Amino acid sequence: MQNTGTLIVKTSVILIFALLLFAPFLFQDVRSLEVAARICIFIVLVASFDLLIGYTGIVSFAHTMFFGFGAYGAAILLKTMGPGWTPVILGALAGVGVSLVFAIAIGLLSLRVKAIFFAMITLAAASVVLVLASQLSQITGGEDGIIYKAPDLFKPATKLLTDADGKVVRLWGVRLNGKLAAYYFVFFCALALFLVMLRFVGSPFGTVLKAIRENEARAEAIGYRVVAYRTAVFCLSATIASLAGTVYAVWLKYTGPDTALSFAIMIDILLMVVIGGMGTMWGAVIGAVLMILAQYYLRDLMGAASEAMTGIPLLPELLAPDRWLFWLGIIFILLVYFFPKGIAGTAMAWGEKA
Amino acid sequence: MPSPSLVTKDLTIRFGGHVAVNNVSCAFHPGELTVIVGPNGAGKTTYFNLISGQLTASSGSVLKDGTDITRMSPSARAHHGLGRAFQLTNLFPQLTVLENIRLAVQARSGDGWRMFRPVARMRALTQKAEHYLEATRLSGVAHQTAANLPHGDQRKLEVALLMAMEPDIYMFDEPTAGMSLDHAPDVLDLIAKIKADPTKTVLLVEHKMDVVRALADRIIVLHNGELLADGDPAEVMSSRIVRDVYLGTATEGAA
Amino acid sequence: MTALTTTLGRAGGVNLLPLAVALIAFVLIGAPSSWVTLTVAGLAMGMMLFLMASGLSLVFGLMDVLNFGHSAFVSFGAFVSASVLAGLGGWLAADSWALNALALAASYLAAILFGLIAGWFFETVIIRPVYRDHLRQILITIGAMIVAEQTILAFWGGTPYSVGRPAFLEGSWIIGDVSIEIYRAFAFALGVAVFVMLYLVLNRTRIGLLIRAGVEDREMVEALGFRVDRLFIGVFMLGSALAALGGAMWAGYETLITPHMGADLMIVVFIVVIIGGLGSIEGTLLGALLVGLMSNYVGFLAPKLALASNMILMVAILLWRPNGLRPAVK
Amino acid sequence: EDPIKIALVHGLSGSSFEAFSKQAQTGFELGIEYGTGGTNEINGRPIELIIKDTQFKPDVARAVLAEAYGDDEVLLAVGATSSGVTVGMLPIAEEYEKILIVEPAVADSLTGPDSNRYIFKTSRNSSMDMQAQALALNPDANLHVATLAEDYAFGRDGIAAFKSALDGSGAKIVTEEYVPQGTTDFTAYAERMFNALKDKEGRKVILIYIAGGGDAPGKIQAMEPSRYGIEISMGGHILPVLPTYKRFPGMEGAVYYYFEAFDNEVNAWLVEEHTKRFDSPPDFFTAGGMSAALAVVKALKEAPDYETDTLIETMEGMSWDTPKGKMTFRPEDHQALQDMLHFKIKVDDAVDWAIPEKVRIIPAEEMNIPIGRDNQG
Amino acid sequence: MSLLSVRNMKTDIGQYAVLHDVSFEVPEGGVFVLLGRNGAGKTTTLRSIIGLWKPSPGSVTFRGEDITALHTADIARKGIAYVPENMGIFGTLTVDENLILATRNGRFDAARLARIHDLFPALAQFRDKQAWSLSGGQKQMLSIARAMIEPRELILIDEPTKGLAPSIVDAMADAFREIAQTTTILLVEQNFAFARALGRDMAVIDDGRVAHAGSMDDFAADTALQDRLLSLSV
Ligand SMILES: Nc1ncnc2c1ncn2[C@@H]1O[C@H](COP(=O)(O)OP(=O)(O)OP(=O)(O)O)[C@@H](O)[C@H]1O
Ligand SMILES: Nc1ncnc2c1ncn2[C@@H]1O[C@H](COP(=O)(O)OP(=O)(O)OP(=O)(O)O)[C@@H](O)[C@H]1O
Ligand SMILES: [Mg+2]
Ligand SMILES: [Mg+2]
Repeated sequence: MQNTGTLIVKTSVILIFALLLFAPFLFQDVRSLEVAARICIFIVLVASFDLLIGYTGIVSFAHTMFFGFGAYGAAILLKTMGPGWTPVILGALAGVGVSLVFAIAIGLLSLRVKAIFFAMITLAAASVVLVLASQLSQITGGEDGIIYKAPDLFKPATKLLTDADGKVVRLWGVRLNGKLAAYYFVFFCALALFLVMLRFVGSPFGTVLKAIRENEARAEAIGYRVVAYRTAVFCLSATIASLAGTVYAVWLKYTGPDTALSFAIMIDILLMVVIGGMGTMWGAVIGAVLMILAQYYLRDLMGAASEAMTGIPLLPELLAPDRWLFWLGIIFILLVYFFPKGIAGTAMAWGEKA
Repeated sequence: MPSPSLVTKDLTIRFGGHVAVNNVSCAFHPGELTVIVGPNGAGKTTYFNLISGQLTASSGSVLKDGTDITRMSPSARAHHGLGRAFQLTNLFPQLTVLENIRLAVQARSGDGWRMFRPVARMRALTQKAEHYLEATRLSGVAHQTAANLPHGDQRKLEVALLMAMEPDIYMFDEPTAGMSLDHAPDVLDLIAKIKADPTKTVLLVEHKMDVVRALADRIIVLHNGELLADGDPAEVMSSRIVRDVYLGTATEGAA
Repeated sequence: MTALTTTLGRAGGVNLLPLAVALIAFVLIGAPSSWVTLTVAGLAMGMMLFLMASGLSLVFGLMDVLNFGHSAFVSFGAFVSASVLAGLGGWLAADSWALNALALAASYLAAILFGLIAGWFFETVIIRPVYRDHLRQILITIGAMIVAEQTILAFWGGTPYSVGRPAFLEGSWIIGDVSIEIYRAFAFALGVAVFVMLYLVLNRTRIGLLIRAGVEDREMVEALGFRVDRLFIGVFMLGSALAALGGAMWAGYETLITPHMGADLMIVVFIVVIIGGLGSIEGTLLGALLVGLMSNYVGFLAPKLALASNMILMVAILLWRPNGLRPAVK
Repeated sequence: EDPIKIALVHGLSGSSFEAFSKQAQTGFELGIEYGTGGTNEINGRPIELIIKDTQFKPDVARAVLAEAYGDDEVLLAVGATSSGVTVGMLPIAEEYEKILIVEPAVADSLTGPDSNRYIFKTSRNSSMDMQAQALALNPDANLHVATLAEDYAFGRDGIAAFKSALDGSGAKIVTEEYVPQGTTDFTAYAERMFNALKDKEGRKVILIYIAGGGDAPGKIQAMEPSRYGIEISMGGHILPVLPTYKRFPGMEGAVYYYFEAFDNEVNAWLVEEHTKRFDSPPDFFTAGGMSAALAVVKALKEAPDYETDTLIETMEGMSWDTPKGKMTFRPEDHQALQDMLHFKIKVDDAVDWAIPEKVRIIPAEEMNIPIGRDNQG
Repeated sequence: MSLLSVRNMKTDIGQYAVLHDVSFEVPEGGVFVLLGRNGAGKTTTLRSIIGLWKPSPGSVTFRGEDITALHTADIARKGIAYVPENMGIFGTLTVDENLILATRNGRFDAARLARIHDLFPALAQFRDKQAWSLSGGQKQMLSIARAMIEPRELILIDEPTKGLAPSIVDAMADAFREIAQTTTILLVEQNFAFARALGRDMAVIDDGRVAHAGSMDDFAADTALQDRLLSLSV
């Protein structure tokens, strides 16, 4: 039953995870590690959003809100209690708790209304939370956000392994220090959460979600309580987003509206899920990787291109690195236009025909 | 006669000023196949909707095996053993035929909330779904997307979904409408088989008189939302009133 | 309960909501002059929102196209008109009332013209492939919004752009302790004019019906002898032109504009359309007036709540009427 | 010789503030040019600027700053544009033990308890803005002020600084209004302030402290506060915004920089060169960028070696010349103390914008800027 | 000269060739019936005539004018009405609004409206009701009424009797007879009894080709032919 397209997609995803696993050793510069960690987090975030939009057909603009709850939960506690594992765990729990309360309230209140109204309600809720975060600056640090220290294990100065002289052991040129530990913390958390979600979508529960997306009334008629399932998946994806937020907060050691709550992140998530392909889980991985690479490297590439083009009229202007968002937007439109199923979806469908 | 499995008491629904189903009281029994006839707009589909829960009654009640289910959601009624196929094809279009049926099977078995077991490993579900595929002669297209099926096969899948729910009460709304002459018998055979089970109650809306004659144990006639006649097929069909409001004259022989 | 509903219905039903809100506010505020100032300002603010929302209401309510790019038309309208005003700075600064008005009219015309052309382009290139597909609409128009915002950034730069305003629209009329901003009165009049025009077009002609029918079953409308493609382009152009006009008007109100002004306004504009109910221009007006009044009253009575007032209003109304106040489509 | 690498880390895309970043970078380049006498070399080593974009995202900013320190091995970095992004960058400097010069982000907190000894700040902070603003009002017992600010840390801190500057002068705050960020309609708040002020005797002022758009001053002015004898006061702004100030002839306030107001050699060069090259006078982020560059140049010229600790030692307490006069890094929290401009708006039809004419320069010593942290301790 | 002639029409839907070679002539006046098994291509033929699919090659000529390349809307404006298989009802519009859209100038001709209300009383009863809430049969009636609300030259009707109660089918046969006196009807039908009662000329489509064309009387008499083409054996 596996066609070539699906095989290619799955192989690439496994390859991506393998690259992420060895990232600290393969790419030994600072930025690469940041990029790799961000990719890990966003894979989880995007996949959990895919549970909503791709599997169940729920359009929510509140996903970053849940991400933010998790991030702020850990951040606030790490700040007030000082570095350690207890605040991380308590923060994760608090984030999940708040997320669940919001998800249930929004879900029960408005999952019955028209899909588009639901989207708007989540948008409004998210924007209120965003402003609240900036107003409650005593707790949240306001616009400026909060900086704090991660558990000691993740300090760059921490030595995981020492040699005879008490110096950090290097493996293939990489120092086995706290930074590395932090990265693997992120990586394995992301991997675990992703695998859990894979499990979800393959389960009977996952098929019910698809049924609801396809034909809500009929799902109800054959005996599924649609509102209950919708609320459940909304809570589930909120929980996972919140956990991703906590992990990101631990990694970044900084949490602020722009890293955890802003609408820009929501748009990033949307772009990623669409570019990768909705309703596939694999697409989330591909989308997150491509988008984040673009965010971090497209600029540089364009700078080079723009320089190479000097002399030719107009082109250098358009290729000016600061206009990279312009090109991203155009690429995005073309993708939605020509590959409505995203990269993974298209590849898999293409394999079906072949 | 066993006690009725389904009873509607003074069942009524109004849409604005229009009364689409008006004080319909009727009891249905296991082992019996009742055909519901009536002119277009008589309220047959609406009556089904009230029983299966797509609409909620303005007044009156629906009882299943003595339990009042009038205010229950469609899903709750499905759990109480009411199953329904639709007049207009109503499937999960982007899922395969097998997945469509498996959804109904797993709704019945109550596995919908299991989140960690891969469906692929739940052999029992798949086997049961395959059983119904065979019963409806859809095995050949098991892995096709429902939307890509020819019209006739879509109608069969509609019936297969109902079968897989294994309800106590089967409701068919014009199951053979738009089905060509080589497909219809498959479906009619299935209905006949269900009818043969003494524990099952069958309700059938149908305009084709040959089908009605072949299957009906009992006919009820709806007109303007009211129950106009109820009884033995031959008797009802020959009554004047039914000829007047429903059959007309010219086409009787030809249909 | 039903008796109450029917009495209310006869008296004007939901149309009375703004009046009811105003009355309650009168009691709470106490100071009549403040109340009048706030009410007039709120109504005018509502009308300005209506101007921007009307285009969205058209394409979203009738054509069922969820255009997040609408905000781009608002921003573009603002920048185009501001540029024209800057270009006609001489006329604007002139001492002649007529020249001032001419400059203003020219700037609005430019915005409208731009809206028409951009709407045509947008419909043919961006929207046409995604009719009836909400999700792709959301996505593709978000993409378009990004591109449009970047284009504005490239053209006009990121610094706030200042907008000229004719002298006769500056200042306020002061009547006793009540102050009525002249610009708002002007916006109010413009809003009323647009409303009347739209109302006539949609209710006195078959256009409204055709659009809704065309959304539902395009082929059938064509089989009845209507060119749906042209109709849709027309509607879209009109919607975009209204957005651009709304943007131009808003630019004059704000006097300093940034490329993301449209995006900043989008949430409240969406709220207006949703409160009003899809597909009815009357509903949009009602929603806009309610939002305008509420934000002024709440801002005065309980500034702490101002932030959430729109949100609370929307949720309350959706709980009461899940389809909005006056939906044309159920 | 090895080049001296300096990273400029600013938001260059993704927000309309990117224009500010560009001003700051232009200013920085001009500063290097001026400071090195056009040679672009210090102690025989060429200066290499590495430009990084934060995209206005703190996480991106942290990554690119880490990259600058870790991979590009810059000596020091300058940035960033918005306070939130800059807060996120502070610990990176500490982690890599390299200097970060904050310019042009303003928040006081950047030199506060969350900051560290690797942070120097050449940009003015909110306290300076607001204290200067208070001083520009010439407060006395006759003065009644209503304040309008946005409801978040920036707004509330600003008003707090303003109030503390009024302390002891006898001036009274009659009401403090806080509006949600992004508010565009100020009628309700204006009514509240009018109601609070109108029956007071003496000088009545509405102080507006809103960084975002919305044009609160213009809208309140349109409601004619003058009928109650109420004046409006606010700080200065960048040139593109100054045209809107034409509606407030005679208004007094304080600002960080205006090109005509500062009379010194550096500023003269800056105005001349900028006008020549860009056909427009320098704006205030340009001046800021230049000040940062001049600080770097002076420190590099004076420091015996370029170890971070040596540099910190050199810079603590260092004074240097900038387009707006002498600045001094306060040793405790590394904030550069600087003069502010008390202006009065003059409208001249020949000039596109309203001119903030100099009333006087408020010397740094006159302001009592709270110390954010103590790097010495 | 015939009113409509279809010549060598070949229509592809996506990559599938549905019609291979369809030619027939519809004379002016009366009912012309197209018969054929499920999936034979009847609906596709009607859609190709009204321009919703574009045949290539092949031509459709209406009153001597080649309309093959015209836009559907322009074809409709030549006086051709279409009653599709799925009824094409605008559910969010009321019954009256559905009808008014089908009029040329946005106003009802009182006499025609009265005739329609006479024929389909349900449409009179539910004038202001949103059409989605009509019963299946009522929708079918509305769809036919839309074709009758204006004078037309030719009405294309796709399986009108599906899902209708026997008595309504009777009434509809009468209505068609009446319409056919002034307007030509091209009727696609599975219900052979109904078709036989109305049709004057007919054609059978099978597998995208015209398998037989001639007069209805001859066809009705030839049971062997019926058996072969329609598998109508009881
Ligand atoms: N949701 C609804 N809102 C308003 N009226 C409705 C609604 N549902 C059905 N009706 C009306 O109720 C009446 C009965 O409709 P119903 O669909 O039950 O008829 P039916 O007997 O199934 O007819 P058919 O044989 O044509 O399918 C019709 O007049 C229809 O217009
Ligand atoms: N949109 C489509 N895509 C692919 N194939 C199609 C499409 N529409 C029709 N077909 C195919 O074209 C063939 C002819 O279809 P058509 O609808 O014309 O048949 P018909 O004679 O009207 O049948 P019926 O009696 O079932 O209405 C069928 O095999 C059908 O599957
Ligand atoms: Mg029915
Ligand atoms: Mg057909």
